[in-house]
Amino acid sequence: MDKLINVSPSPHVAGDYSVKKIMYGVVLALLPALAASIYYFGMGAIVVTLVAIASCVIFEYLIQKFIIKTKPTISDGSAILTGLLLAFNVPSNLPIWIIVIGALVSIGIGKMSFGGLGQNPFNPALVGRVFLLISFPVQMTSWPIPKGFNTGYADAVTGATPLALMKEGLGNNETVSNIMNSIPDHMQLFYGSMGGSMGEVCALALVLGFAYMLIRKIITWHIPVFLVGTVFAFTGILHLVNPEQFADPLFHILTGGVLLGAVFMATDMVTSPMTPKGMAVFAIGIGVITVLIRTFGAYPEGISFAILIMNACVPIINRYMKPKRFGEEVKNGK
Amino acid sequence: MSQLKNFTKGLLKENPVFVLLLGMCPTLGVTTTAVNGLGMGLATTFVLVMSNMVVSIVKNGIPDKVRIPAFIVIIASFVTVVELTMQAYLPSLFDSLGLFIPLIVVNCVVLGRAEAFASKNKIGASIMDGLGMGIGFTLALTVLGAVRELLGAGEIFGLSIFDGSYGMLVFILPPGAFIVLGYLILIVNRLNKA
Amino acid sequence: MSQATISHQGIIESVTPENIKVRIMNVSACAACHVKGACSASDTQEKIIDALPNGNIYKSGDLVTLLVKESMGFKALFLGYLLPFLLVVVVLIIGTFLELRELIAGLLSLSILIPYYVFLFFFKDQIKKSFVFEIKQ
Amino acid sequence: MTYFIIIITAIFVNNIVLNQFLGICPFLGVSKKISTAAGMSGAVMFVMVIATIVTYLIQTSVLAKDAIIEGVDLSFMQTITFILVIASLVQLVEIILKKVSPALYQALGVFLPLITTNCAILGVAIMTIQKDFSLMEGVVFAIASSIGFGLALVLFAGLREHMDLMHIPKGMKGIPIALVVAGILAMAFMGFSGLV
Amino acid sequence: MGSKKESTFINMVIALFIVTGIASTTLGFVYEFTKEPIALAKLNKKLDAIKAVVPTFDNNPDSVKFEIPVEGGDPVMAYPAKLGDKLVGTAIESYTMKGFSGLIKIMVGLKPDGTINNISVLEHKETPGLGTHMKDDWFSGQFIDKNPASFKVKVKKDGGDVDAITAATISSRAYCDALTRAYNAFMNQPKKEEMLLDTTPATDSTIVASTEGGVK
Amino acid sequence: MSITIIYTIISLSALGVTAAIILYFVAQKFKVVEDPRIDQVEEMLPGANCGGCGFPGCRGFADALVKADDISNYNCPVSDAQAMVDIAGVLGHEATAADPKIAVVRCNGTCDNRKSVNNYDGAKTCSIEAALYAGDTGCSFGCFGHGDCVDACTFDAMYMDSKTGLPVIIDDKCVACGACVKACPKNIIELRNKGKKDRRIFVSCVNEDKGGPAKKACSVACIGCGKCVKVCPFDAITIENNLAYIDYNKCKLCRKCVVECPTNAIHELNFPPRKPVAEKTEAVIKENSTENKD
Amino acid sequence: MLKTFKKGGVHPAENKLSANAPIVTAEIPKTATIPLGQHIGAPASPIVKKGDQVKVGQVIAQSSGFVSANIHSSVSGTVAKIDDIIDATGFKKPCIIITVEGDEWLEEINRSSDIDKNLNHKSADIINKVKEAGIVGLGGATFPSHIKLSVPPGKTAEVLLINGVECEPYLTADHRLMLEKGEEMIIGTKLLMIALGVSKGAIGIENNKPDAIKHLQEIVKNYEGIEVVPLKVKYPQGGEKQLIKAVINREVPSGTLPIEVGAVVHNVGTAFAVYEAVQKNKPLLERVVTVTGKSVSNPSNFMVRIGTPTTQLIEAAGGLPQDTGKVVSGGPMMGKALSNLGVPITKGSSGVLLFKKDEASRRLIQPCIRCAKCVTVCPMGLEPYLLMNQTEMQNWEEVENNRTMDCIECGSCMYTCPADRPLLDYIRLGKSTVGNIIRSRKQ
Ligand SMILES: Cc1cc2nc3c(=O)[nH]c(=O)nc-3n(C[C@H](O)[C@H](O)[C@H](O)COP(=O)(O)O)c2cc1C
Ligand SMILES: Cc1cc2nc3c(=O)[nH]c(=O)nc-3n(C[C@H](O)[C@H](O)[C@H](O)COP(=O)(O)O)c2cc1C
Ligand SMILES: Cc1cc2nc3c(=O)[nH]c(=O)nc-3n(C[C@H](O)[C@H](O)[C@H](O)COP(=O)(O)O)c2cc1C
Ligand SMILES: Cc1cc2nc3c(=O)[nH]c(=O)nc-3n(C[C@H](O)[C@H](O)[C@H](O)CO)c2cc1C
Ligand code: SF4
Ligand code: SF4
Ligand code: SF4
Ligand code: SF4
Ligand code: FES
Repeated sequence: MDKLINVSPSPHVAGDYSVKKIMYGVVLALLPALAASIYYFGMGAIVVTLVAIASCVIFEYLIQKFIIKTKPTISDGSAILTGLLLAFNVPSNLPIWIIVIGALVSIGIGKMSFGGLGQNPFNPALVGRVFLLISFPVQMTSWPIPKGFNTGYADAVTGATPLALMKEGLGNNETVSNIMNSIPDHMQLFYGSMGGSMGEVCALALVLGFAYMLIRKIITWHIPVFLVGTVFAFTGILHLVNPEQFADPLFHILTGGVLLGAVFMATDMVTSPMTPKGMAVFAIGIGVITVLIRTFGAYPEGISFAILIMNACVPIINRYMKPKRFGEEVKNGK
Repeated sequence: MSQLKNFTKGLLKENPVFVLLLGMCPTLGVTTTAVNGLGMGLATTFVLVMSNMVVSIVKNGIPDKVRIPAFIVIIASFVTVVELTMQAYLPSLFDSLGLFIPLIVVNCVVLGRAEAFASKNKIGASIMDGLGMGIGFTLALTVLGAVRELLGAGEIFGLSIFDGSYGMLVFILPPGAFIVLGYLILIVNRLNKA
Repeated sequence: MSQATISHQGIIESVTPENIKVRIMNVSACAACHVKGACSASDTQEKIIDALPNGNIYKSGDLVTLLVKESMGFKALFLGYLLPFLLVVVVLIIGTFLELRELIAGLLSLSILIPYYVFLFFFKDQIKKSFVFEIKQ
Repeated sequence: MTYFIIIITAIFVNNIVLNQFLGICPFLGVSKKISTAAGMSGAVMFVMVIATIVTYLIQTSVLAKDAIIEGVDLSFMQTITFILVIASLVQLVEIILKKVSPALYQALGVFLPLITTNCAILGVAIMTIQKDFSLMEGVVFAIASSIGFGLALVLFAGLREHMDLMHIPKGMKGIPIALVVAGILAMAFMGFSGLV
Repeated sequence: MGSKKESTFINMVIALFIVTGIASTTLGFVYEFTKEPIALAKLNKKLDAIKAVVPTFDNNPDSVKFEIPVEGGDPVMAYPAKLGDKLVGTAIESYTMKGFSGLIKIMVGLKPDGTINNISVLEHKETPGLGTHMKDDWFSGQFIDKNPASFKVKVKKDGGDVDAITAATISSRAYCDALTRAYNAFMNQPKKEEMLLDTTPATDSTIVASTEGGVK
Repeated sequence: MSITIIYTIISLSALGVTAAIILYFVAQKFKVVEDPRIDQVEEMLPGANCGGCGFPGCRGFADALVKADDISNYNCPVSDAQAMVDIAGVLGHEATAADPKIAVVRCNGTCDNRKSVNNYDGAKTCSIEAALYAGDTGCSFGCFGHGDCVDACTFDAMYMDSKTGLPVIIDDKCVACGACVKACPKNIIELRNKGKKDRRIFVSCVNEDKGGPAKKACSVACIGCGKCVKVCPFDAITIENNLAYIDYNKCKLCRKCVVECPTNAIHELNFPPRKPVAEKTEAVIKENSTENKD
Repeated sequence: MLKTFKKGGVHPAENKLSANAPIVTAEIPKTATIPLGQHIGAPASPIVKKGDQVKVGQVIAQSSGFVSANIHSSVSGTVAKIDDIIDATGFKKPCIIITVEGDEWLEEINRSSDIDKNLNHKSADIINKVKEAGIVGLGGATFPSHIKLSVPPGKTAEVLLINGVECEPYLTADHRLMLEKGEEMIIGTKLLMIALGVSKGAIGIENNKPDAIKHLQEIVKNYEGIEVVPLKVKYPQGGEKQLIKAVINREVPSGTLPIEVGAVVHNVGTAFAVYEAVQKNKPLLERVVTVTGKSVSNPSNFMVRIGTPTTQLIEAAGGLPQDTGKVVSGGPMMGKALSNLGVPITKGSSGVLLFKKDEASRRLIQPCIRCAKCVTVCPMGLEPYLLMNQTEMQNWEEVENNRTMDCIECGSCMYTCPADRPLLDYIRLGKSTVGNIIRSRKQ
């Protein structure tokens, strides 16, 4: 033997999960939605996506290299994912400089300030998104109207999202059924033919991504199912109480970011609870806050805020929702 | 400690906001613009200097047990003086500082200096200390206000630096206060170490 | 199994066969502050805590850690602050319902604290029994 | 319904810590344990309510214009009076507690940091007057504010506990990261705006 | 350090008594001293707002202000402005709760026939960069010299004549709401006729110091 | 005087008196007999509020010191020993001027001196390796080189020398808090007298194996030969478990043992270079300089 | 549905390369190095001196405490020396070194291979025999078996579980033993049942050994009260608490022993050793050891005398491959890596596992991404990521409150972690520190 043998404590074998595989798995799961948004928003979608990913990766590299002086780890794919999800959360005609600011906030404030991958309590992409939403409300709320194979970028025709139409209409004391007339029908919503953030429009693509991640065991079903279920139940109840004041539950699920949030953002493992019980609490919390903001608050959409708020609750949830210990509760059939 | 040192230590090394982390509420609350920060800082400086001065004059006449309430009375009086004066002569600044003027009373910079320094030192030193701390506080608030104003609206002291539509509103809103202060403290810590 | 506990540092003041008196420094919420020295001293109080003697290994002047069960802390909180708080609010609500003048209703609600504290006073031995402090080195 | 609006506003929309910037010192300084933070909020609730009632009564029956004598307006003495009253009140509660139940007093001493007069308590008392609340509204406002305070404190204590196990970059440790977290939290809470 | 006073009961009472005594005396005097400037400042603020929206006048509108009840809401305050004994305009302090963040208060200057002279925003909590544009000249300018009788005070989206602020339709709408409230109040005011006929000579324009702020 | 002023004075004075009365009772009940010496002692402490002493802040520590009967167990890591002596003086305790101490690393098993025999691949901390394995060299006593001690030092007074794989103490920064001593699972670091002019002599080895295996594992191990014991004129050296130990209280820094040691296991620090006697000595001096560069 | 434990578990690649290799008796070594501490508890104290002649089966070191076991010579020859020898972990431990001369056995040992089915023994006699024979648990823990057989007062044993799970990848020692010495093993089980005074016995076997299950099911037809229970293939099915949960659906409360729920668990090897001790008077001096690895040319199962150097076994299995990067004593999940290959086989060695260079290194540690996979797979319901973090921060109180002491060190968490965090390394550190704290508190 020429080289020395290794010694290490057990175990001596490792499974084949790796951070990289998980991250790129999610990227893969996001591809259908990316395809859909390129279909609907054309050039804009491509530009926004590329800028967001590139700036996230570059900022991560620069910060790690020059500011906190650790070994850059951009190859683990999490910065790419953050960039991609940030892009998915903004309109496809957002000026490039705003996207770059968003990426800087996501990575610089949302992630690297806490020490990088795995240390951040808040979802970085959403930190960036909410930051932009609050800072540049005009640009962040003018949505290009989707049309198949769009090629324009900055000059896209803008319109409102179904949720904004709903909010505004209700604000004007119109009835839901009235407003619904000016909104695409549910099937169109399912395919994604509506105004909105780049990645959130096509429900079909998001569901495909969800299925893929489930099969690859990247995520568990708890958060998406509980979240969507809560939104459905809550809006359903409101709808039953007064169908002219509150839109139907399916409308709420298919529009806005509920699906994107439920499948890809609330499930970010770094910022979500560790046990199924905790995940349920977390997801229900998000659902409730989302509906509250949508139906009673000033913003037409609330899922980003809701996820961030529940992110803040995760440590507490983790603390009080422990897994069931072996031998904890002994009801042995003696 | 020399007089000068009493004065300068408050500026950076013992900056009440960035280093000692005192008086955070007004720091965060009023610094939407550099002018507000400056105004609040000066108001606080006035109270700080005056109360330091008075405290160091009367310190021997006051029994230990009632030291704190007596100091509070002294400080609160000066705060009220500031409050009334500002209301009379700078009404618009008074409006934008709002609640935080009366809250100077509980600002631990003030009570802290009275208690920790003025009650043990001579008048001259106490005034210098108060002035140093006050100016340090003012400096911090002004810087914070300026940064927020610049990032949020593209202005400093109301002078336009770049087109306001490029400003990031969040920095004028509450979240921006926390975030900017966080990073400013980081930077000052690094400077102080270097 | 061990339960969540709260620990607090203290110094042994005196040791008698029945109990150990531990002196703790109760600092204010700003305790984490860098320069609490620069803040006034009025908000640091010394409190003498009676702890259970377990063994004779302690002598006065030792630095020890006081342990309190978390649940006990919350119980104390309830008796010390929350219950009187509730009483005050309830009386105030009743007063408002009876359409008393604000001044009367307000004074009434504050004065409920007097019987409450009298009540506490009469039960102080009972309460004492349910608060046990342990110490460890 | 106004009570409802006061409550929602004070807890979520204009959270006393995250939006009004009151009580930042205990927010940043209070212990890293969730339980202590929760306990602290309970205690603050009591003090805040009592302080609000007392200062309200003093304001309306002594300081307000024409309260004691026609034509005399002592409201400029608000600041000085309130701070003195609140400071004494906090002390008074302590003495009474010590007198009537030493054990309780001791347990609280181990469990909680001291409660001091801080911006939050004085601020709420002053705001109650400024907003022209009735006594009942003021009390509801004080309760809601202290719940908002507690909410921020507990969330924050949780995040602190969490971050204590993380490898925060050297310079960011402690206050800077706490402020950044508070900022993000404040950003998230902005989602509640208009929620009334 | 010199010798401190002992903390005896008497000493403490005396010390605090003296401290508070001196403090209160000082305060009392400062208060007396600043009382008038404060009142003046408050008044000026109001007068400035009034001045900004009505044509030149020489009376003290604050001393002749009156409330106009509004259906289903708090009354609005009207400040008649006169030049000589002629009513040149009325400043109406109006409000709306429909802003993006609730309350918006504006001062509307109406000429005696109801034409809008000018508008200024007194108080609001709208989002900076969005709703705040309602203070911009281009926005308020579009109302000047319009008479709501013919100019539909509604945003174009709702079928009116008003250009809304980009991405702040809500604020624009609220603005119109407050304006409409002022106009309606003015037109329906019980004292309207009387006011137009009022010929009592205006008090000279020196400001009466004892005037309290009046409107909250 | 206007009526407002009169009422101002009346009400505020009333308030002041009430506050005084309340406070009087508070004072009665709490009886915080603030020993004036607390202030004095606090003044003498550095005010870093680092908690290194185990008390909440310097004032807490000052308080504890004042109340303690015997302060010899209390130590402020930040201030120098003289401060503690001064404090003892203020408090009327015996002023035992403890000699200033400093940490020393008693292992010289550099990569060259001590060859690896296997390759440790577990978590890179000394305490974990210590719990499982003897280490990746033949010496089961020596330093693992993962730097637990460096992590424990809150004064930035240590760093890992990447060439030797051993921790190095920066003399100027070390305050002898002992954190590193506690952190090292191998008990390699010792707090020793700082010595006159910072000069120190110590056995830089903790290997308790017999001479043969020890020497085989590490070329600079103490082999327990006893030559130093014989040569020491002050009886400062003892051998236990095949390992020499120099009592720093007895050692007079004569440097005789340093030359005598056949394996160069005895280190001298901060001495002026010797007149060149033998090449071996040179090696020692070279080591000194590496040891000292900070 | 196959029986299994419910919570957690992983399924590493099985790699049972030597499953079809019959047990071969290994050569007797030239010198045998017999450590004095081969079991949990106090090392035995030697009763021979340098130069003494010893025979196979002779006691050479005596149990030195309550938790301790006798040690017998596994060879005949002269005691060369009693010295400290570097053990698997690099520390020096006392050993008796015997230079082998011939193969001379003590007379009272019955070396015939006839199966002795006599079950006419008293409980106390069996326990005594087990104690005399120095039998320790051969499942890995090497806990002296006679202690496990003496049910503490106040407790009653209801069922004996025989652990034939062999859930560790690669290892096949128990598997082969069940196939080749099935009947003896069952008789050993019966003897253990008598010793414990229980009427029920169950043998748990993972479903990946269908031949062994079938074989034993045939045999137990003749033995009343013993059942063979096939179990789902899931690591760590063989963990004591998991086995009990799987077979009789009882959870051993935290911090207690299996007897709390009326169960006693022994390994199949132990049962076989008991058979030999009671029926044949043969103390524990040899055991089955699997030598395997992907690069090993002949993965084999050997019957090995205790004290045989590991190198000798590796030679017998085809020699040490060039690219060996790591040698593990035991299985890949729980085994100990050897720091030198000269160490002897002891009572606890169940296998020698050779890893190639490319399998031997751990991957780069990455930050925890809080994926909760470790939480999901932990069979004890712990939160490994948290235990690691808190251990790292030396927050011992929390480490204890989060029940670090419950960890069975199965390694599932670390196996599954996508960030390759050294979870178990830290948890072990936490366990030992907290263990010390708890002990010092009790005093
Ligand atoms: C109104 C008020 C506000 C205070 N705010 C702070 C504060 O923000 N930070 C702080 O450290 N101390 C503050 N203090 C002082 C503390 O309550 C307390 O006196 C101090 O922390 C004790 O420090 P010590 O350890 O030097 O005795 C404040 C005191 C008062 C009366
Ligand atoms: C951060 C933020 C702040 C906003 N502030 C205001 C505001 O102050 N006034 C307003 O009318 N709309 C505001 N909005 C926009 C409304 O929610 C809504 O999108 C808008 O009124 C749509 O109207 P439009 O037809 O003018 O685009 C804000 C939106 C965001 C995201
Ligand atoms: C994670 C884990 C896995 C285990 N796997 C096995 C196994 O596969 N086979 C086995 O016999 N013992 C296994 N054991 C050991 C058993 O828990 C138990 O100690 C043994 O079966 C008791 O029998 P013994 O005393 O005869 O060795 C395992 C232990 C642990 C902690
Ligand atoms: C299922 C899944 C969802 C993720 N969602 C997000 C996300 O919403 N936003 C984000 O910035 N990163 C996301 N990431 C990437 C990564 O976890 C994130 O960058 C970390 O929070 C950085 O520490 C996700 C990763 C996974 C595996
Ligand atoms: S940890 Fe060691 S090196 Fe650092 S200061 Fe303390 S004694 Fe010196
Ligand atoms: S001296 Fe001790 S703690 Fe430091 S690196 Fe060496 S073994 Fe580790
Ligand atoms: S499996 Fe690894 S990455 Fe996932 S939570 Fe556990 S320690 Fe963290
Ligand atoms: S924590 Fe312990 S019991 Fe749980 S999976 Fe990890 S090693 Fe196994
Ligand atoms: S004894 Fe080691 S060198 Fe002298």
